[in-house]
Amino acid sequence: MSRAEDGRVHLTREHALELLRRMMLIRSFEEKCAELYTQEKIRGFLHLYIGEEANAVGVMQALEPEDAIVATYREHGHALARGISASAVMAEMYGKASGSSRGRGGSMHIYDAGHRFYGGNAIVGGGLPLAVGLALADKMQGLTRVTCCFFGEGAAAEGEFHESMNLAALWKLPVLFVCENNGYAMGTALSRSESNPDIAAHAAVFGMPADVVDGMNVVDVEAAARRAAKAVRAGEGPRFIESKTYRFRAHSMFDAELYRDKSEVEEWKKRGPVIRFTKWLLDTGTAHESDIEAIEREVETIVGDAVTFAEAAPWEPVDDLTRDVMSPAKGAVR
Amino acid sequence: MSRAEDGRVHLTREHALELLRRMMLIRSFEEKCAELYTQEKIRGFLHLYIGEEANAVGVMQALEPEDAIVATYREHGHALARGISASAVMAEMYGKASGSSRGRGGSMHIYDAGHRFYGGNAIVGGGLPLAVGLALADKMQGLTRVTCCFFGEGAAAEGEFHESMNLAALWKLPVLFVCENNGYAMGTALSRSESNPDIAAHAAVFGMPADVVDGMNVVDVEAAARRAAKAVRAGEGPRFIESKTYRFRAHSMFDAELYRDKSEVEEWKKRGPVIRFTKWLLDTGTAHESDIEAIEREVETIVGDAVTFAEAAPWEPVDDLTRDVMSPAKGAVR
Amino acid sequence: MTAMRTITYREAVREALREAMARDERVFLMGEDVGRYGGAYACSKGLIEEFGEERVRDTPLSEAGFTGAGIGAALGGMRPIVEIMTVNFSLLALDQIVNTAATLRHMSGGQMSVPLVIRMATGAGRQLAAQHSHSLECWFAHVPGLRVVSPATVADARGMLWTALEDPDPVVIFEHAALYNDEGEVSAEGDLARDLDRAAVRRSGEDVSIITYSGSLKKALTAADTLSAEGIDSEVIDLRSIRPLDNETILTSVAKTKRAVIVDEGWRTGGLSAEIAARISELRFYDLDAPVERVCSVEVPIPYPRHLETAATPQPDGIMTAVHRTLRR
Amino acid sequence: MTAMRTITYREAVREALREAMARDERVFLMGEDVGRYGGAYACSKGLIEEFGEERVRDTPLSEAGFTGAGIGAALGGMRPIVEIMTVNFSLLALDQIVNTAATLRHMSGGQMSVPLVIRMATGAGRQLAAQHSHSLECWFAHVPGLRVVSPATVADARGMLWTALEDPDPVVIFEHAALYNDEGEVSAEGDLARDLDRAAVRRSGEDVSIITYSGSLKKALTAADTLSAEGIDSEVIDLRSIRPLDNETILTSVAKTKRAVIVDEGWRTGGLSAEIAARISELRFYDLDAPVERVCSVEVPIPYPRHLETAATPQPDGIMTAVHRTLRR
Ligand SMILES: Cc1ncc(C[n+]2csc(CCOP(=O)(O)OP(=O)(O)O)c2C)c(N)n1
Ligand SMILES: Cc1ncc(C[n+]2csc(CCOP(=O)(O)OP(=O)(O)O)c2C)c(N)n1
Ligand SMILES: [Mg+2]
Ligand SMILES: [Mg+2]
Repeated sequence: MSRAEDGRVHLTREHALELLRRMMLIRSFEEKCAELYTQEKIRGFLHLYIGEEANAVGVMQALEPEDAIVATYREHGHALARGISASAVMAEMYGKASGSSRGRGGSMHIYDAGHRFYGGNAIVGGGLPLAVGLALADKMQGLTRVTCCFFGEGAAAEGEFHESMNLAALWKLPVLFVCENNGYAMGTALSRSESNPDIAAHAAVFGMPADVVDGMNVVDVEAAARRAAKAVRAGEGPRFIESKTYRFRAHSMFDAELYRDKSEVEEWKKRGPVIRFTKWLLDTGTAHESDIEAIEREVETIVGDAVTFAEAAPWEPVDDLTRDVMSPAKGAVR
Repeated sequence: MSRAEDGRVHLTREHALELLRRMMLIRSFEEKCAELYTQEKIRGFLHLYIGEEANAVGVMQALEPEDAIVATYREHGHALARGISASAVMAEMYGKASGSSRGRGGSMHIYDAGHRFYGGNAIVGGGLPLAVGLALADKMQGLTRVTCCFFGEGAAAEGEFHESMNLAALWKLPVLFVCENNGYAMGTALSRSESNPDIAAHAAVFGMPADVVDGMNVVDVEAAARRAAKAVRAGEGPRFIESKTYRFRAHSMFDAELYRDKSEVEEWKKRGPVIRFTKWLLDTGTAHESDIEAIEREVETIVGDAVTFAEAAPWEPVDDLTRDVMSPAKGAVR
Repeated sequence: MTAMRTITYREAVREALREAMARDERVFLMGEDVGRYGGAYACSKGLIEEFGEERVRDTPLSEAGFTGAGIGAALGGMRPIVEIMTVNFSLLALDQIVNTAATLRHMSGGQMSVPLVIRMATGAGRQLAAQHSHSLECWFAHVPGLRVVSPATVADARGMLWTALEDPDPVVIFEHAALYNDEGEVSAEGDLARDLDRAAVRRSGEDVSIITYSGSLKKALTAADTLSAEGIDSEVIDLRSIRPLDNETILTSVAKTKRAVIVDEGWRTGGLSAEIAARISELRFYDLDAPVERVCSVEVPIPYPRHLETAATPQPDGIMTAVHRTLRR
Repeated sequence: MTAMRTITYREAVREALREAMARDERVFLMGEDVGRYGGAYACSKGLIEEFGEERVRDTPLSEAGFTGAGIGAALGGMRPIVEIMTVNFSLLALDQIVNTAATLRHMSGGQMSVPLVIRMATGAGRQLAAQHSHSLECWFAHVPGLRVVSPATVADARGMLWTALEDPDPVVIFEHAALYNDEGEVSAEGDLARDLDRAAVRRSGEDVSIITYSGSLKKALTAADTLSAEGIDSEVIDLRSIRPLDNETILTSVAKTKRAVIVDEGWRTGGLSAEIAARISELRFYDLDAPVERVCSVEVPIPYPRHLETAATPQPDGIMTAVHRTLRR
């Protein structure tokens, strides 16, 4: 990743292929997960990000290693886009001790302190106050870092959302809020859960600049994120991006999808972030079929290796069950 | 009270004097309460409404007996304006068995089922979802009733506020929200607690028509409430009124008022709802000094009688302590 | 003789909901995804088609808001059933439940009645990890003004809602998420009222009283079967109601067996098991032949992997060990 | 010999806050009205003038929001002290406390540490009625991942914050609202670290162990004094830490006295008293000469009038009666 400071996208061939590579990695990784779920290798809730890859990938371009990320239970994409290894994430999906959370969390609770990746949160809206606090800590410590918080449009109905908007705006905290508006919260369409479905307006009312972007277009997302992150980094206070996107798969593996038409899904698929960006790359001559194929092979290898790693990884011994409930080093934190 | 249906104020001499009488009753009642507090007849928290009387009195004009009211811990004014007897309220302040809540609640928890007065709520923002539910019940039962919910501007920061706005607007429920914006939540000035201190905007963003009114002017308040209640009653969904007002006294009897200047209080007192309306009545010749004096005597008698009643009222026997925790008539509710 | 039929726990809940709405037009169901989606655990599948979206009311993600709206609607003459997907999410609504629903009758000197039913899923066993697997029934059982029940059987799941809806006070119903697929018998018609307040003796025995509820009942019965092969005769009590607790059934059993093992999926410290153990120890002090045993969840946020989740929660093995301890075997 | 001086519980809390902020610039105080107003119970009066509004941070009325922000700030390297005015309002923040603060370390496989201190007032005695008077310490004591303390004395109020801030895990401090005006001695300088995990024997005795904490300690000591005049020699234990509980001190005492009375302002059913009674009954089964007694709040939302509030909460009389019962007098 290039330094994000100037707030603009430099769409070199190299950068474009990198964007595609990351999206394809997420796609391939998650398709594998779906398969592994039917094989009962992965259990619990599995929420796929398929269709929404442009968001995590685009936004992460605007973030630096020192920035922090807070995500949701639908966070495989964010973890991978952030650069957490596919093997660590896959091992976590298996619940193995080599997983990014030692297997404790599974699909919904991926953490990585090294990447400042603060979850993984299975309480809708629960990550928002956390992001506010991380940003508050940065501000109080005089650190020029951004905290980026992802959440769905469903979360915007929760009280914690509004409280967080207010705190961030009131205290001018360096938070970049990214609402991934995929139109549904489980089976509830946005128009059936918000009297005013314009989510950006619910941030703007707190005096926070709020942008709406096409979340199926990775370059648009990156551009919006760079602009917003630049402002946040400059100390201008929080920024909000509402990204219009869509999930191609069911909410979780338990969802019978009674609430939407297949045709609607098909329509959106035509605008899929991978398919569309690939087409653009080819149409403009930025990339050739062989580039795409090379990336395909590359990500397949990564995903294959991740599965091999996860399969071979050890289980946490049962004796360690109560490990990490409390710190063993009481009184010893830095 | 005249039928409120036409949504306009008819300021006859009779009506004007009635407005003044009600405001003066609240004022006199609460001044007595402050005195009784120093005598330790009233204990716990006592939140006085002095300075804000125009709000309860003005809004209640727009409500019918079948309408419901939800208020806060600063609700003596609402209770009296609703027509609950001063004696029942005073006995409640004493904690006597003849109090409006059998003495169980005290100052913060006045209830009266007969007047559809649903408290009295000492959780800031806690009454808002309740009001939404009362209105939902009316709508589902096809009843043309209004639920009027009072709360302070401090409550607007709570998640429950935003959730309630959304539910009421989404389901087009017959609620009249009245935010009594007195500028402070305990010692916190609005500008220090809301990034956007325009409270009406926080309702309007949900698509709810929101009015701002001079809460020191009882006629303005009545007019706004009549307009809003008419729309609500007509099935147009919820309405919101932000009433700019001021409390002349400390937040509660424990408050040292470190957070505001005496001069600010004095400025507002000049615009006091009683003083100003009285002056207007005299200036326009609508009333004479003798009318005012008659009202003064009248309310003094009511308050005096209330104190006598409360003093004489019995204490709840200790044996009744666990009464009314659960219904004695399990399974027997209508 | 009443004809019997076999249905799942999920179907029992659904039938109970359907019956309640058909019987009383004041009854409606409200919660996240109860309508179009059919319920997070599919309990209300098909009901929106039958009763319409007014009465099978999808809500926004606003646990405090819609639970509070349920309280208000109950005050306003309706009989709402509020569904909270999982007990972990109910933490967002506790203010409304504890500060308002549970206190209103008393604070108002008896004027206000809140005939609200709140249903929620609870418990572990589905590998949903630390934010979806807890058992906080004991918190609700601590609160005066609430009634709390937890059907462990298909028949109780079918019957308890009826009684809950008759109650003029707020009733919280916990449905253990691991039970929804269980099958069991219910009568083909009628006779569905269940006494919410009484525990049920699911197995009579002489040697030890195993006291449990909800998702742990099956485990207790499994343990009892194995123990029986060893010649240990366990009495298994299903509490059904966890507030109030049915002292009489518990104490009568312990007076007979002189030994008690409590099985509770809640964490041990300060859980419901503590209350039951304390009561037995206080009120059967002179009868007990051994200390009351508690088999509870290990004090850890429930972890995701199957083997750790299993190790963290009560299992038949642990129950048997505890029974052996009370019998000094 | 260390010089001693007398201050109030409120002043002790304030001194502890001041010292913490002076010592460590990562420490800050955040909550409703902690700044300009000086704190609902005046604990932070003067601190905003001394440390500025960044570090004595008034928040909007957003319990979930600012508690969650405290968690985030702790993750981000600060040492926040979040004040929630009253335990009843903490219900609005329980999602953040239980689902996030308490689980993060475990869910993240040990990567995340939440060195957050949450202070809140608790308890009855000030006629604040059913939405301001409860004692829900037991709820917090039930949750793995939290540490919970409740200073009953001025010296502990002065010292415990220091230890809490040293802790890498979330610590909840309960301050009983009826204690703020109490006076007590603290050392003039130094020696303030308090072991959060150990109970304190406040009075040694041979005949009965009275186990209590927080606002009930004084009442227990009063009862013990009166009992002593009757020739009954009570040992009074102040738990100080309610999660974890100090089994050793409790059990050692009961092994000696063979009788225990627990005094807990929480409601009886499922309260902290149940856990302590259960532990003693389990672990001192063969030592106990009488059933463990519990003196708790009556199961009613706390009513406003003085006489009913007094009747609803533990009082010395009731403690004495319970002691008499354990001694069969
Ligand atoms: C507080 C809370 N309530 C309910 C749920 C159950 N739930 C999980 S995901 C979800 C939908 C969230 O929708 P949205 O925020 O739009 O995110 P998306 O799943 O579409 O990415 C719901 C209701 C939860 N996890 N947490
Ligand atoms: C949930 C909750 N948090 C905090 C409090 C303490 N408190 C009582 S009144 C109050 C201020 C409320 O201000 P506002 O809503 O503006 O109403 P006002 O008192 O000005 O009428 C606070 C913080 C409370 N009662 N409930
Ligand atoms: Mg969504
Ligand atoms: Mg105010």
